[in-house]
Amino acid sequence: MLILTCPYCGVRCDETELAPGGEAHLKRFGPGSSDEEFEDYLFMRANPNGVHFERWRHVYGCGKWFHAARNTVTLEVYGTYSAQVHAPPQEIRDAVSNRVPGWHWKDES
Amino acid sequence: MGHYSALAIAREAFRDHRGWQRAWKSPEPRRRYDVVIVGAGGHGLATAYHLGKNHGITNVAILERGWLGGGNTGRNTTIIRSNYLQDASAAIYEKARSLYETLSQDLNYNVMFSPRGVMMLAQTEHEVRGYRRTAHANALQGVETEFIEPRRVKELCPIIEIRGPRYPVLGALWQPRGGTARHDAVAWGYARRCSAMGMDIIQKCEVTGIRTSGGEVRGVVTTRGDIDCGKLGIVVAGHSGHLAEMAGFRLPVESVALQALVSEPVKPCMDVVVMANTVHGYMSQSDKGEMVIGGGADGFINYTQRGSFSHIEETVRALVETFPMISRLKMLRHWGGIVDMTGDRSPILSRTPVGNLFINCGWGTGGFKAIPGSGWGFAELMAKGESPLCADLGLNRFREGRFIDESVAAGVAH
Amino acid sequence: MPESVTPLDGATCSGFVTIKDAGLAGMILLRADLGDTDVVSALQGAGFDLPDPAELVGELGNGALWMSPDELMILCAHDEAEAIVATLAEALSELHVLVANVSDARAVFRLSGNGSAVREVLAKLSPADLRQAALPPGRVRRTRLAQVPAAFWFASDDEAVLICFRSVAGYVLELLLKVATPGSEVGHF
Amino acid sequence: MALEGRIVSRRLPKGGRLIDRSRPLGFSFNGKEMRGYAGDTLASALLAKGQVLVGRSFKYHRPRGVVTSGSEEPNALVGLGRDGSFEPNVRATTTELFEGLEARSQNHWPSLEYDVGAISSMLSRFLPSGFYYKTFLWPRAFWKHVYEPAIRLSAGLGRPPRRRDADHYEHFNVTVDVLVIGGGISGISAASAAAETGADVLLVEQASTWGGRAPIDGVRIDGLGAEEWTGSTLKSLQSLPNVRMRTRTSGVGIHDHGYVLLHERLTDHAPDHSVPRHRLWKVRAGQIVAATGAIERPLSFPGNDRPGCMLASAVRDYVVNYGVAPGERTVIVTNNDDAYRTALTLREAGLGVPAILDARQEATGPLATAARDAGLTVRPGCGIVDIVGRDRVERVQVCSQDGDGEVIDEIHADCVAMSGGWSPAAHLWCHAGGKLSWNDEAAHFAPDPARPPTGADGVAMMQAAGSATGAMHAGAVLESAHAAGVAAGQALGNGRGRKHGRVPEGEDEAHHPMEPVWLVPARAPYAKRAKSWLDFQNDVKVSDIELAAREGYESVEHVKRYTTLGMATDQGKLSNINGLAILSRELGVPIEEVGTTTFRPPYVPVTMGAIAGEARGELFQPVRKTPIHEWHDANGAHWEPVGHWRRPYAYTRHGESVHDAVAREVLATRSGVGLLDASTLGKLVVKGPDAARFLDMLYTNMMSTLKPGKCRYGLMCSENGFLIDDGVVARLDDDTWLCHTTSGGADRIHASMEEWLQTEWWDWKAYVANVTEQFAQIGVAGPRARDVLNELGPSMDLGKEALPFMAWTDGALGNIPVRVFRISFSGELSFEIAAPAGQGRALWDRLFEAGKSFGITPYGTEALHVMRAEKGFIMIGDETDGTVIPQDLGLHWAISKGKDDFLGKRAQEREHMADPLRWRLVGLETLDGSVLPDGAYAADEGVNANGQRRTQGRVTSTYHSPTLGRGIAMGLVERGPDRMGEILEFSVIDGEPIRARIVSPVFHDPEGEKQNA
Repeated sequence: MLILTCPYCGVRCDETELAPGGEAHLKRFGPGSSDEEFEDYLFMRANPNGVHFERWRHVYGCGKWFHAARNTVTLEVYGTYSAQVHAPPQEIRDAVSNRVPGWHWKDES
Repeated sequence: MGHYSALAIAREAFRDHRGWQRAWKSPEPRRRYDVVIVGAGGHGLATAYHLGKNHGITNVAILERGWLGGGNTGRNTTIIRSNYLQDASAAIYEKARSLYETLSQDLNYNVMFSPRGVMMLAQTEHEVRGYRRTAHANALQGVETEFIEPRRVKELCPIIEIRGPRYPVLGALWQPRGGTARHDAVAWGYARRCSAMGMDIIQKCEVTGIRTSGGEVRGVVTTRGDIDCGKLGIVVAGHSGHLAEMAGFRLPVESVALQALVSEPVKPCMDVVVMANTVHGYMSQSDKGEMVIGGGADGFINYTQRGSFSHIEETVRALVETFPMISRLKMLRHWGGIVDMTGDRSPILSRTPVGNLFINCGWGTGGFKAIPGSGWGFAELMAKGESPLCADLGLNRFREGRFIDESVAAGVAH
Repeated sequence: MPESVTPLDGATCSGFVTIKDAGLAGMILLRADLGDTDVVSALQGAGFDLPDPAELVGELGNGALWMSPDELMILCAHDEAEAIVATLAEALSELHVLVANVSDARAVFRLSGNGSAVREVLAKLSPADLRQAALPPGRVRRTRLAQVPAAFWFASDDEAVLICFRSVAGYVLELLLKVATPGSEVGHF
Repeated sequence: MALEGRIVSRRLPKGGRLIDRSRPLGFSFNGKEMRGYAGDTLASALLAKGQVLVGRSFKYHRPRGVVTSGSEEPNALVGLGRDGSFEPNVRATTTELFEGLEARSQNHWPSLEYDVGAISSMLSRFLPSGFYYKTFLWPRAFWKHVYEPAIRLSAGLGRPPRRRDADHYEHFNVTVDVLVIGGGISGISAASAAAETGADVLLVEQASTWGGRAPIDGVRIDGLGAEEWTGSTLKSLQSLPNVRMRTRTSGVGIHDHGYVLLHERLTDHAPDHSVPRHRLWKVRAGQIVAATGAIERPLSFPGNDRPGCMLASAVRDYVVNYGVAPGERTVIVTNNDDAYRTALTLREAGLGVPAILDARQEATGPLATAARDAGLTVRPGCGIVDIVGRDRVERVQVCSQDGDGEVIDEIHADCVAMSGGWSPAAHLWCHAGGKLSWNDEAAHFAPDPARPPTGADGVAMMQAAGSATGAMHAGAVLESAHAAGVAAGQALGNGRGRKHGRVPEGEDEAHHPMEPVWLVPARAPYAKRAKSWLDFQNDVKVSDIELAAREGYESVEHVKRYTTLGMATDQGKLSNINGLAILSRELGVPIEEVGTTTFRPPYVPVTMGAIAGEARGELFQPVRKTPIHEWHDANGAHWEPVGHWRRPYAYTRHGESVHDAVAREVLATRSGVGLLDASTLGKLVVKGPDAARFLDMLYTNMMSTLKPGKCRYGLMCSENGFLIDDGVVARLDDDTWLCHTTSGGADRIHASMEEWLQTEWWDWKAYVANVTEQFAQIGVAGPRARDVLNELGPSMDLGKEALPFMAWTDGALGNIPVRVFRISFSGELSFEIAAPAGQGRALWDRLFEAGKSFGITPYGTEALHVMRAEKGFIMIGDETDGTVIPQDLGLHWAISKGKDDFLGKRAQEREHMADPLRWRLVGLETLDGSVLPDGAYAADEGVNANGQRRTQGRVTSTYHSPTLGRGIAMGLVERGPDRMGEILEFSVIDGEPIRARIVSPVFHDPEGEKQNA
């Protein structure tokens, strides 16, 4: 039973106050995209044993979507942050790196 | 391998059961096999069994990271049914169900298939229409089901509260030849036969890499050394994405926790399997007397084999309402498994972008019931390159928009 | 014009706390950029202060409730709501905002009795942290009450105000009554 | 000893720290009236009456007696109470006695003493573990009809309850800093230490009393007796504002992120249906301290399952706590010093201890010395090779431990107190991922502090304290408990740098090291190993584990599942370690490599009712009611659940069938005027400079071109292309739209709008408000609809010109402020009127009143559906099922060609979506006028590769049309619209196929003259 802190209202939410929303930072592909791009966008999902960036909605609260960096094996939560970003902000990346040596965001090499 | 029978037991009884042989051998891996299957769960073992039995391929290794049958095969609620709506699903589940009927004899291992009947309650008008539709579809698919009236529901399962109050039972989709089986025995029975056919079941052997060249699979890297193979089948449920990544392709799969629970055992009071999808829960009684209960899956990725208690609560709440007598029974144990959910919640039995590498995954919440059919079809696919049972279950369907959506008829598919 | 009725229709009942229909309450939903000073001054012009996140200024009938980073609930008298909506809409007409009278969309309860007893009743239904320090008077918690969304705050040490949607007013009333059964006091808070 | 009837009383003349001899209580066992005392458990009261035989085992139906004094009891399970209060499988050892308690023993027929099922015990050599996998294979049908029913009947334990539960339950959510589970001296000490750091502390104890084992074991703390110390420490804890304490509350499950379930039993000790029976606590703890103690292990010797064989600690408990002597003459058999305490206790109570059989070659610790000093016979290097006696211990056969079981002595005894050492109760530690490590010296698995369960922050969320860590001496126990309490408080940032109180000093006797003896005697032959029980309830013996290992079931999970070891109701609390040890021996690998099976919640079984909590009956799920609900209820509504809403399906008049009511409502509406409560329709306001652009993305058609004052029917697809919702959109002003959704769709569509705005187009200026519940909405439909409205709102111009079809206007009807939409789902002249919910009922009443002279008829959802089907309007959920795209439904006209993008557009371009062979919407008309069955399929020629009959279409909606007096249907048919006039055969289960012609789906008023009137 997870606890995630809503970055908007600061409430430490019980899992039952939240709705999960799958992988974060997906890029939408619409008309004009290739079949492969569209398939990727709609169906292919990161499914890691480890650090995962995902979407949650504070549905029984302020109603806002937010992002969480969470470990799918230990369930450790590295941080929650705004949903209005295309990639995890630096402080979240740092928080993950601090706890998971060697980890880096997929766009960084 | 000795033959199992009442006579054999009697014989052994008089020599202190010293004569029983190992059910399966525990060999060291060889350098090369014609076929390597990753995952010694029900689906992997059944695949190997049918490779041998149907296609004469016995130079096979089945690699298992932990202990055989230790994943979802040994963690599910053992329901067997084939009353699916879509043709592709009905075909493979009905194949499986029919194979279950003779599996004990085929394997010479009693898997205790109990065709006690499965009913799916209709508790809204919408469900009534959905299940009537399924019954029509099933009739044309050769799956024996019928839509039954509330009175019949009560006769078949007297402990159901059919009058509601909240969701009166309006009828049910009844599959008289559905039922349950002993889940561990399915894995053990297959393992024993595979071993007897000369296949190597290698436990505590984790695959850490997949070797390819020229777009074709060459072998696997394992914690017990490199193993070459002609063909590779990945049958690892929740860990499929991880293995696919090793081979360089992605899957439309997310791994989530699905939970189940049992009550303390009581004397027989329920002779059928009941699924109540409007309220999200299902229940049957095991031969030991435990009420075996399952419900919904978590909505987030989770590899802990523990789920959120809120799902247990939701399920128990639904079943206390449906079967008021269980209120004073006690939950003995609850547990979770990691299930692999695809984009359309139907399985993938498919070739992959890598030559001679095949994947069988995405069974989600419904894998146990499919084991023999899945093994049959996947073995055929691996042996021949195609199989009617798998034809519509390929990976390409997501790109083409050719989904197999079973949520059409029921809120949850189990 | 016929009288407006509340979904609870004036109900009052008692367990180990008293559960009362709080009566007609004016509620105005305002969606806007709450950091915009023009929004704040328009609000002040209409007689309302901006609450801090997850807080309430004023009270039922005259106040403002923080709902989310871009949403407030203005609390006023039921029969003044339309006028205030018009005032606000006028004052904010140049800005991107949404103002709507939602005075009939919800049910409002007052739970009173011993303060810790009120907290207990809520704790039987909501996963929120109900410790005094986590939810002092003036702090608002939007949360889950059994199976429906709700919001509540303590108006004083011994009284909480609880809001839920209109359609589930009867469900919430029955729930509250059930968990306030005399003899089921927990004695925790 | 006094005689009571024929039963010898085992109640000692004095003693019993928990019982109140001044308060006798009557109870019954198997119908026999008995008496005990307040403070007794059912087990102690039964033992006091000499009731040694209390049940039968699961597999062999062997006689079973009380083994333990706690929740780990595998044998003494009874059926308690009757009717709505009956509960099976209740542990007698934790059941507090109350006046009138009724208990019955289980799993026997015809009686506890004479059980037919016990024949399986005689056949046990034919029934080794896993025997059922190897037989019952032929004939095939016999499994279902003969073997399985027989097995099921002999299995199971208690009877299932028959009646609805007479009690109710509740939940309680709390957040605490530190939760301490276990109210023995460790828990109390840990709670004190944590409280001193300033943390909020909740301390819970499963029993009704505090102090745990220490008062029984003669522990002294800070110079006081354990009982005295407990009393005074509790008193000071009670005075602290940051400490809360609760008895009869078990910690049952540790879940991720500090979520802990506690099971509190409020009335089990004093039944009272007026208050909740149990309370399930859902605790969010910053830190958890597991002060859960340790569990004694039985010793595996032949005959150890005989009633009268008990854990040594339990024997001591019954004497000290309840003043009950489990036996007159008790033989002690042990591999450690602790059991000597039992010998001394028995001796002190004046009971016989003919021998202490110590498997160790040496027994020279202080306790052994004390026993010898007390004149007791200690026999080192000895064990038991058999128990003589049928339903209870009569004689004990002694052997040498290192031998093969030769009988060297026989002792008359009626009780055996056995101890195989202690295992920390580490279950809770493991629930959320904590790991154990093997301690060779103490021969047990204990929580590994280096691998604790971790919380949301990734660091330890749990501390083990006291004997739960493996500490077995009072000094070490208290030290670890104090440290755990401090650590828990400090982990939360409390009391750092503060000086912490003194560690209480505990004293008890030093122990001579225990010896890991797993089998008595060491070289027991097969026949003896086949009589040495590991799991008393499931009848798993040493020989069964050996057989499993030999057959290749080597993993500990395989062994468990093959033999059922540890799968009984005690979940292996007694049998687990002993079984692992046997397996380790058989496989020749160290026990730590064998590992343990996974400990799963709950620690003790939890009542299902408690898990369901308050959500039963009317509170099972929320019922959503419209403002007009009560009127419907009072006027014959036959309800239909739609999501959580209740909507009238039809209003039946007396004597009228639902079907007839629907027909009446349809005809009345078509010929006069009908009234519909449409309040459940979703109503979403979308406003802002980018609202138009946003709605153009959401709907397949163009909403930006809609004129203020007008309405347009719109379709919404998922990004995957499938039709998910439909409804009428009204443009309120330049930058504001009101979107209607389906009844079930409001929350879903609202959420979806917010999702797109917040997570994809967050720079778009559009706000959404869900105003569904603000408004009641009432449909007035039929040729006389305008007349009814004119009665109420003479000031409103609702004429055809002023308010044409698909327009809306504001005004007042009957003095109620309303918004009137001219939209129609019935195909009739129709108005939908929205009013503030608080006046919704008043509006309904006024419309009904005004319509009386026009014969106004309220109609329900079914009449609505019939009428829309007559018009060929699709219904989300009927014509759609998540696999249907708008193109399938001939809704091309509602899909904008001019837009670059909308949700679902790209998906609809995929190969399969553009397939000309897709099934498409048509009307279906049976040749004989009958009604097609719901969901019927039109078969096609031949079968597919899997032998399934090919199909070419299916029925999506089918009704008897009262308007046309015949069956009408809609369906999806392969190339349907190109096949007008063709006849299809729809197959019918167990009947002749029905023939139907493909026709236009619009059966009624195809020109739309009525709705445009």
